[in-house]
Amino acid sequence: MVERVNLNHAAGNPVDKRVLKGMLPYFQEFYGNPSSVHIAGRHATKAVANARMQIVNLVGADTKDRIVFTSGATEANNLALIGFAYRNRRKGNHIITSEVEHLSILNPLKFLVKQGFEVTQIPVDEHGVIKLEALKEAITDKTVLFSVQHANNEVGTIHPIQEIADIAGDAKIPLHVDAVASAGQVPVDISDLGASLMTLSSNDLYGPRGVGALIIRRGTSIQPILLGGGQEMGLRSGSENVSGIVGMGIAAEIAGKELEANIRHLTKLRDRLIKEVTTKMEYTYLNGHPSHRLPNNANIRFSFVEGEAITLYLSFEGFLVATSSACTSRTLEPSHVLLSMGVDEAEAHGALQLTLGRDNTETHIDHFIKALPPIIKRLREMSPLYPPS
Amino acid sequence: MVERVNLNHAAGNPVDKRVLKGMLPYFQEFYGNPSSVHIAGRHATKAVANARMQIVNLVGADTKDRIVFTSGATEANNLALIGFAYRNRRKGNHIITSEVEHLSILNPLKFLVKQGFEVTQIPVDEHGVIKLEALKEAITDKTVLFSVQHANNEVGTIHPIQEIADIAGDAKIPLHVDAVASAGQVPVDISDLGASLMTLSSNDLYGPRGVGALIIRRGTSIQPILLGGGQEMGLRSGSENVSGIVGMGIAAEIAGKELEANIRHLTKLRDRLIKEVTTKMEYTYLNGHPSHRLPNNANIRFSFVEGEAITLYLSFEGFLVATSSACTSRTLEPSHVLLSMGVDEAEAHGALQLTLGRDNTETHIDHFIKALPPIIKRLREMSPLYPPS
Amino acid sequence: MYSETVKDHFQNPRNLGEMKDADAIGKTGNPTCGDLIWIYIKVKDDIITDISFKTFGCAAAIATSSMLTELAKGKTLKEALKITRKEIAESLEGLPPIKMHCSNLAADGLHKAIEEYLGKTGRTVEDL
Amino acid sequence: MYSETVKDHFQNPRNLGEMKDADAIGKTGNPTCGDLIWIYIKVKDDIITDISFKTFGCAAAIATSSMLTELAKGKTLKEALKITRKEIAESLEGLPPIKMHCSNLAADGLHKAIEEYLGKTGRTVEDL
Ligand SMILES: Cc1ncc(COP(=O)(O)O)c(C=O)c1O
Ligand SMILES: Cc1ncc(COP(=O)(O)O)c(C=O)c1O
Repeated sequence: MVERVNLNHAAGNPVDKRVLKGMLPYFQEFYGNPSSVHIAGRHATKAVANARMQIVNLVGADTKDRIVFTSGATEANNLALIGFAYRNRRKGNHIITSEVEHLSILNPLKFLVKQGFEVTQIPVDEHGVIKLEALKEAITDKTVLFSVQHANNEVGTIHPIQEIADIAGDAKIPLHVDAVASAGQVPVDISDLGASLMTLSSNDLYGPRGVGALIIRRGTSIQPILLGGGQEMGLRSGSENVSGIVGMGIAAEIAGKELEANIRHLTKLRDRLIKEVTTKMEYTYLNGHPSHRLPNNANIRFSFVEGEAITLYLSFEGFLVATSSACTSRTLEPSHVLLSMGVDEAEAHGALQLTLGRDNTETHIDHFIKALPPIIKRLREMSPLYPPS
Repeated sequence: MVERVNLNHAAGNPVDKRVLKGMLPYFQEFYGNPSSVHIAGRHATKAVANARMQIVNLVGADTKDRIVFTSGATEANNLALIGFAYRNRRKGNHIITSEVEHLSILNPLKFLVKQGFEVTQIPVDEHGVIKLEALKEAITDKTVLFSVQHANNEVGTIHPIQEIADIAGDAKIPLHVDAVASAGQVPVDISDLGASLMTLSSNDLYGPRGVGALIIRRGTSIQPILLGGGQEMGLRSGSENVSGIVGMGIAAEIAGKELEANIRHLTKLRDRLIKEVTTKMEYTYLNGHPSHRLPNNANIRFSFVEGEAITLYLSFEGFLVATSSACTSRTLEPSHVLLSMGVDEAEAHGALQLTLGRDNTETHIDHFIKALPPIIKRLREMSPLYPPS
Repeated sequence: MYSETVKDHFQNPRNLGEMKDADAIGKTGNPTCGDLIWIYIKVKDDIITDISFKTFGCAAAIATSSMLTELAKGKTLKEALKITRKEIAESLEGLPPIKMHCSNLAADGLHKAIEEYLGKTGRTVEDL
Repeated sequence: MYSETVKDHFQNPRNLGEMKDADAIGKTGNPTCGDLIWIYIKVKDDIITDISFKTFGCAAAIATSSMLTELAKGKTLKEALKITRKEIAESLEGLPPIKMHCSNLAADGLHKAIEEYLGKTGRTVEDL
């Protein structure tokens, strides 16, 4: 088989070997339950408390903030939105978000609309940046929450989150930040932002799947959505996934420590990738912001061809990539993010989302930029849209 | 340090070494996401599909039933109750359950009561068995769901689940079975029962924490409670915890294969444990059903002493056990299960929940039945309630 | 997800490309939806003597186009009209359910090409 | 969860057991709640010359009882009345927050014992 080159880290990261090593004892040796009073339980309690501190340190939280471990970012986003909205309903029923949020934001908000909430979705500019003026204008006296991503997972655009936080702060509206795509990629500091809630995902930090966290700052009240034994300070019931939590903690610590080195490494690969691909082929464009973008993300569209077909041809040659094409989505609809940025629907089908990881090398980029042009050329030759008339 | 003897498997099982071995490749080598179209994604999709089959086989489900992987039994119970109730609201608003369910059943039901549902909790007899007559009488024309545990995790009583299922079946009311405590301990067959929904927990099968499953039989509709990318057939969003799901699958397969052997092994240990402890000390009684009980469970109460104190003294000698005493619960309330069975409150504080596991041996029992009496004697000597007047 | 036959037709499409001297072209699909198929035919004595395609779309769209051309070549127009989406999918050893409709437009393209051809000679499908 | 001092007093309780010739017994708590503490005292010249306890309850209840008896022994009744729950908890190097109240009843037991003793001699705490 051909060597496999992963340029699809947004779909999943391998667990860092140091993380896995740290997790392993918690499967068989230290399998205590934090709810137990005996020694095995206390050991588990300490391990979870330690992981909380590692999360606190990664994002500049305070030891008095509550770090609620969840089963992932989707649950953390659901908890942030539904838990906050239900708990603070008497204060107002209006929530502001953007058009380019992840579905784990947009779908809970749709649910809340059915429960009588009102949601305003702020549009983005052609680079995918949330429009600050529209954000300001959307505020009403019923607005109880902003929920905004720090960076967009699909096109890589980093939003001006401090300005957004300042708008929220001036209006005294709590801010929830979905930091899944940005944490571990760029500096994130919840205290500087003054955000009230923040979502993190373990696997995006090279920790295990099935773990995430919602950071709830002092003074912010939410109600739980998973009810039961009252674990996680009553905010998230269910026996704690101790090995997973330990893994997320270690992953957060490593992500913090190696942030600068990773930014340097990835930015270099990404810039070369974008430059070579967009300049060597015609009708080929970068999606997302040219400079305010995640170090690991290159989202590129190829006119006249469809993304699933590119993805498959690439996969025959060992390259794992993703596409924003409707053909690979469950709903068969093209990416709401690209459409919101004003990308033409036909063009949206031809977008490749290339997400780099710590394991990628210059050689991977070399191979990729060699393999891609013939595939695009071949598909264009098949396409009735090409050459454009 | 003293050798540690775990008699508290209800709090957590070590992950079976065969399970861990099967999981390991999914952390670093096969870390694909089932949503991806490329080869790594297809590999992950297959692994998850295989795990579904292993679950299907354990509980006699049908390949056409939906197996929804969740983050654990708590989430599966929340999904079963809230997801079913919301989706079937127009059919009626009355749900029947028992007084001895796990909090991950009782607390979602309390939430539903706030949303306008009505809940009837069926009492149990002195052995903790759900009263069938009361169950029949509770049915109204608004009843849309029964939610009943197969066995009680705390006192070990196995309910007459076939009779309960027949009552549900005769009244054409869908049945949800919380089989967390029974699956892998005794035979469970969802087809024989004709249940519509069933909750399973991975760790109770010696799989990893942070995974569970809700089985949804054909013809049963629920709506999701975690909303987002539409994973798990749209019923549970969030990137799949592939390694965890693989682990739960293997655990289910092993649990099925070794069921008879485990029943023999555990029943022998349990019977000896119960006999020696309850006959060698006075004022010492078995809680739960004397014969219809889980092979791994011995719940024993000691009058005049408090359970946390017993637990700690035992832990100094290396024995890990749990107590139903209020002093170890988050709410400082004594076990709702024991109270429902009519156990006096003061007596409820002196109950030890002993749960055996595959790793326990005759030697463990030897040591335990030697270590326990002096501790009980000592605590009784401290107690103003002893000797009884 | 895709059968080996689909992969083969996707990687080695048969009868691919524009046909300069086509008697008719059937265009179906819509680039907005992500699939656009053009079927070119050459007809003699109401028999499809040559056929080719150009397709913008996913692997399923390309493979179904390719398979259709193989199935249709040499058939009479009347026989060719009987080729269904289902037959194409079966010849490909199945398609993922989600791809059965949106990406399986090739048969429609052929219908349109035949209609166009008949139209040029003043006929309709009923006249076959 | 528990400090080393708590563990020590739990494992080696000081002044444990019934006192047959006690001058007074203070009973506090409630077995329904899981904690019941009896404090026995012997008093001479308003000084606690001997003290012991029996406790039904968790480790915190036993350790606080034990610590109370150490703190109270040899004190005048007036001084002994000043022993607070907080002082006991601090002498034990802290208690888990959840245990601060329900299982820290020993000081109340001592109060009751002193009141009973005073009552027997026709006095109240105000007379000290
Ligand atoms: C920005 C963002 N938020 C939330 C999520 C949801 O994460 P998960 O699927 O791990 O629950 C994702 C997943 O890709 C994401 O990119
Ligand atoms: C019968 C029963 N149901 C549900 C649960 C909840 O399981 P988890 O805490 O793993 O989510 C438990 C946990 O002990 C249980 O015993």
